[in-house]
Amino acid sequence: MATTITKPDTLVGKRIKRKEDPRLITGTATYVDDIQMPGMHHACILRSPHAAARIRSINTHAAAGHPGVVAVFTGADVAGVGPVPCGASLPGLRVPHHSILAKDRVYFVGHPVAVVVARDRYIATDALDLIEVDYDVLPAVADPEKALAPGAPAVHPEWPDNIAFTYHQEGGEPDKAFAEAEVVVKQRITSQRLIPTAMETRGVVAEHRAGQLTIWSSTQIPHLMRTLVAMMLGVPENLLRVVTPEVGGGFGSKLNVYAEEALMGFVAMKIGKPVKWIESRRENYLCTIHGRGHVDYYEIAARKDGTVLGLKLKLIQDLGAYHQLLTPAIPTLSVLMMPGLYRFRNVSADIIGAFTNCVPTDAYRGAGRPEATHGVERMMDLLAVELKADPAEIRLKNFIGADEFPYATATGLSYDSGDYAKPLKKALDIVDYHHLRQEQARAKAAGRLMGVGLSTYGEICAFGPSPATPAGGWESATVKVEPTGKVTVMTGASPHGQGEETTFAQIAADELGVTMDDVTVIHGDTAVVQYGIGTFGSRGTAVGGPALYFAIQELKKKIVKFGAMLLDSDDVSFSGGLCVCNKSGKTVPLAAIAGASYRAMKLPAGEQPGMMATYFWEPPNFAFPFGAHIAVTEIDRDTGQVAIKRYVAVDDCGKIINPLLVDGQVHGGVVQGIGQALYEQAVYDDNGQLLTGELTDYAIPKASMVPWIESSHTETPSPVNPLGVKGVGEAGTIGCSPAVVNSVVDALSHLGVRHIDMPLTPERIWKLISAGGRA
Amino acid sequence: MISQSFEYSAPRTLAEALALLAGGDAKVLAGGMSLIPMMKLRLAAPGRLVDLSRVPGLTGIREQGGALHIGAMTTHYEVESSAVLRAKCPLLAETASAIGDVQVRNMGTIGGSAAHADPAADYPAALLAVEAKVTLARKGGERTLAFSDFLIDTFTTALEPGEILTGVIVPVEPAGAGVSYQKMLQPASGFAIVGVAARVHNGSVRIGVTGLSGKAFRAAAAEKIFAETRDVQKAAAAVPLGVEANSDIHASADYRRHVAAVYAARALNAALSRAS
Amino acid sequence: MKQTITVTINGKAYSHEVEPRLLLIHYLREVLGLTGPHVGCETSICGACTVAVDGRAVKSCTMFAVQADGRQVVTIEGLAADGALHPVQQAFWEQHGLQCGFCTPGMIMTSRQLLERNPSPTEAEIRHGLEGNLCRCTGYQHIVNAVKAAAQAGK
Amino acid sequence: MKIGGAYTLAVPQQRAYSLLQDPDVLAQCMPGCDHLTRIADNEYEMKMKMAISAVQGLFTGTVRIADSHPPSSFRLIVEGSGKVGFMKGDGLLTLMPEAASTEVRYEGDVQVGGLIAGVGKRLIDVTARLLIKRFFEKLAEQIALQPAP
Repeated sequence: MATTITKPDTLVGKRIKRKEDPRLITGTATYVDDIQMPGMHHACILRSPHAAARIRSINTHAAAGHPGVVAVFTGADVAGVGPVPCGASLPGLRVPHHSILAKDRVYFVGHPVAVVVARDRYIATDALDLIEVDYDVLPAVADPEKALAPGAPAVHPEWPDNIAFTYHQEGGEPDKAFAEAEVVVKQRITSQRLIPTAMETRGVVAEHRAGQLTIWSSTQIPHLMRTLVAMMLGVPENLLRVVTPEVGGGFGSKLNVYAEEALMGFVAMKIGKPVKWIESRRENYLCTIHGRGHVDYYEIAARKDGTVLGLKLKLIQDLGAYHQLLTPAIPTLSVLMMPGLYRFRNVSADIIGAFTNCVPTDAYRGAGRPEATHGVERMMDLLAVELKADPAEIRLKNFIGADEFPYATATGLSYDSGDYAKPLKKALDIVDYHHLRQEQARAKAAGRLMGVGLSTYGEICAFGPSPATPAGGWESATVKVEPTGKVTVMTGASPHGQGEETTFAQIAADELGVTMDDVTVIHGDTAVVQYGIGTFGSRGTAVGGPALYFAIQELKKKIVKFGAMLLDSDDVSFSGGLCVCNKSGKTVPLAAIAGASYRAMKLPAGEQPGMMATYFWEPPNFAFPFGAHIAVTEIDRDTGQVAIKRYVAVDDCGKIINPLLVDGQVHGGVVQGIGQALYEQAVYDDNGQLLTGELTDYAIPKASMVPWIESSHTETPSPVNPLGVKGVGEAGTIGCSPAVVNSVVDALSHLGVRHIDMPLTPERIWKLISAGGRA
Repeated sequence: MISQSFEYSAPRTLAEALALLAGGDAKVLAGGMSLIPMMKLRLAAPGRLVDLSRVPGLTGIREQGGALHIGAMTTHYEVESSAVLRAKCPLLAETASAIGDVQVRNMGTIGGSAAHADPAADYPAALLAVEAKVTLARKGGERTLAFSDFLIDTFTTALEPGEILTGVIVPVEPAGAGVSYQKMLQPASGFAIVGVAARVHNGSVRIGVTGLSGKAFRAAAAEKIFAETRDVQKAAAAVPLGVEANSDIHASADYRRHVAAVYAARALNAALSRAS
Repeated sequence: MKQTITVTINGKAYSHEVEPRLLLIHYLREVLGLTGPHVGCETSICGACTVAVDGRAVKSCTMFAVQADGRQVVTIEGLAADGALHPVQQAFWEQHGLQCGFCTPGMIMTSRQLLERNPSPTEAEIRHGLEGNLCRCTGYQHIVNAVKAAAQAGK
Repeated sequence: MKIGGAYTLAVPQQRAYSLLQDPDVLAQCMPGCDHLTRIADNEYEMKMKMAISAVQGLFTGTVRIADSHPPSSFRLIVEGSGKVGFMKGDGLLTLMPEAASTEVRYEGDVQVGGLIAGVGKRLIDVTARLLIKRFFEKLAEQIALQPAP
């Protein structure tokens, strides 16, 4: 008899609405500031108004005596607490001691100086005003290039050159390539300091009860935080619990351990009551890490036919005054990815990490890769202009071929898989590139300024093999089938808006033959979830997903053994939520198998009771998503304002688990890229005062400031993991800014404009138009 | 971000409000869209807030003697959506719709904005262009002042201590008048980098400018040039002449001057296209 | 000096003694435990704290609780009070109009007002209407879709 | 932030010069300033209550006169700090005789820090100009009131 086997309809690959959302859309979710406890106190932090100063004295007497205040602590009180940790290591790295409250000196505006603990936040705020600090103000430096100039004020007196580290990497024979080049193009390109601006600011609640310290923190890395804060406070790690409630966005800014987590732990232990600290937006801008902060000097070597030969980079990284968790490592990611999607066989890069009297920079969405992509994509356009070549053609000519994977780059990486021409050609088709160029010519003839900008990007994500990361690059998952057949997944990745409660449920439901509703995904509590690394660097699905997959495969072995026992067969298989005896056709459902495993009346030989498996998955390599973005812009000749007329994003993030969520990630990423390209910039004045200190001066995009994004995909599975996924959290941001800038430069190129640094403010562009107009 | 302690009163009559205001360190709360953020940042710390939202007679729009009387506590949204204003003083309605965002327009009031005299606020440009008047009440009396006389300088008005701005009076636009408010906004705050309100009738034009300098002003020279030449470009180019322009991280003085001329031309052209 | 206020919130009357400086957002969140509205800034820009006061969407971080005396307040918690999601909530869910969810309660409250005033908004009108609400996750596109879908559902 | 401008005072150069260095006159003309207390030669302690719109701030600091070249120029250095932040203004005042009056040109730099720098950026420039304007207006009033010596 012929049997037709219909492949069960999978949930993976479907646009499925999120499991997370019911609590979020009804206002019943719990973020850190929503936590209330009996006897809870509130802490407010006094911060330095100066970028550099010695502290002569601090008088906390009046504040301590203010009604409702229970304690005031200064640097002297927390001398026993370890420094804020830097997890990155580089040869010769200078690491300043980063105490959780300033001792005798402050290094940036916002540097924490004292903490007031009071009955409520109103009283704590009042008491802050009563603390008197006598500062001896010192000269400051806020610009990395100025910091490196002779005679600049020393951020840390022990290192008068303000150099935290230098780093050199090269591959191939860059000098030879440049000597042999027919064309060399040079450009200074900056990636300005940005403020991540998660809509929820940071916050910490700490409680010390019966010898157990619990810290609730809005973080991307609960387990790493537990380890590091335990070390800072000197408490046993198994008596510290870190809980991550709902997290209102992170974008890298919560991939960190800050002074406040340890400080609140310290306060909770001192006062014996729970304590809450919620960062104000102003504090968030002054004290939570910033991103980017590059001054890059690029050189590209090529033949006249457009073949690229070599790339050189001198990278000056604005580090700020301290190293936060990964600060010095971020620019090294730029160097790794500087060749982009192209066959650059000869590269050379030098990084200088410069201390400045500013808040530290660290990982912000893309972390090093947007800077690299911006650099190489601007350089490819500059080369195209130099050679009077089409920017699409020059890219297609130099792409690594689809048949060349895995591809060993000159920077030591092995690109996993790719077909780089595919998304570019698709994007060109979507915009109808040929006609668009004709339209542009007509616009130009009519005196209008229209531009078409391409960007093709590759990114390194799914961090990552452990030897390449500071704290382990694996991820963990536990999957349990409860006695009633319901499935619980615990992931060590700690998502914060990405939607893994949904995508992981899709994976688990498919693999175990249950419904989405049967699966619950738990994360973000070190007392419940096995040790994990966290969500950052587009690794949630790309590393956490395979960990889950492998945990399920382990569990399936057990399911089959119990199934075989229950079916009394030695030939069973498991699919669609049933164990089937391949001889008799008899079946037993998962719930019955699970029930039997816990009831344990009888066990398969050598098996333990229960139905649970845990897997720690170590990825063999990074994954390398890629894509092509095209921005069509029109510039208001009179004012310099840029309007994005069309934005096309074709991304390849490998296998797509949930297209709805992938589109959401791309849209959000692109809009953060548009923010960098057009609007955002953290502005410090020469004295280290942050002038964009509030949302009234730092312009993150509003709904009316961004275009409709035409999002599309190609799907090139990654061979690195069994799901074929690559990661998509940062792709939009990485691909976006060069597309917009290339488009605007394209619109102005006939006026002699070669390059514009971000953000492309109307005034900056108007000045270029005015200069060109006169010429 | 918590403001310092203060006393709060919500008087039910104007007389009561005036009496409360007379006592020392009091400040009128007329929507609070500028005042409350300043208080939360502790840049402002009045000893008492006198909330005018419950004083009868301070809201609403009524037509009387060829003029429209707008109560000081009328919100930007009420101005923006008022059928009477849209028909009879469209410049004010259009300008109101450009202020801040919907939540701000729901709470912010025309009187609060006028009395605050923020150099980048939208309303003043329109109030100058329509030759608005303001009514100011004090204990035992009331006076009416042209808005152009009321507005003295950056955050400085002719309001005497103890006085309350109770209303704004704008003339009913004659048939055939054309108006437009054109604004380049600062993307973060929504305030005007430069805003230009133009009103054309029978070949004569009035131009109110905000954001460009320390206070909003009538571009008299430009109005004159237009009256003489009917040349939009020439008139617009005169708007920033001789003005000490503001400069900040969002726009330099030079750029503001340039944008003022561009937006003046746009406002003039739009107003002309609507005029008959 | 503390003052007694009586406010109807999500249909239920509450009376409390409050300091005049107590912000409405803190009254809702800390006195009443309605933690749906959030605080995202202190300068009245982000809109995460948006609630309806007498039917008007307002930023509850820029209003003192005493100003709400005698008024009707609706928070996100009041939208699905009878158990069924409000059409705007449903649309945000269907259209993936949220990621981290922090801005969402405010975004939904403003969208609700937008549709009350303009039942068939264009894309540009939706984007303009949401200028008082910042979202850092979604890039707004799915929010625009959600408002369109809610408008459609309301027909 | 750079500032600069010019005002004309209706007194001869020498008289203008001595008025501008007179601590009592400075105190009367500096907005919100009660008095200046001498702490050294050409250096005074200052208390200033600023009130612009609803913004209020109490500043304490010093006023210093340096590089005096009577009757044509000197530097005026004003430093103050308070809860809302701190400021430092350093300006060169040049006095140009013009018949019976004097044109006072000023050119300098204003630094602002702390809260007002971070949140009041868009208003610092206009406020600085407003304060300078008020200073010279007040000075002109003083001149009008005082009989020539």
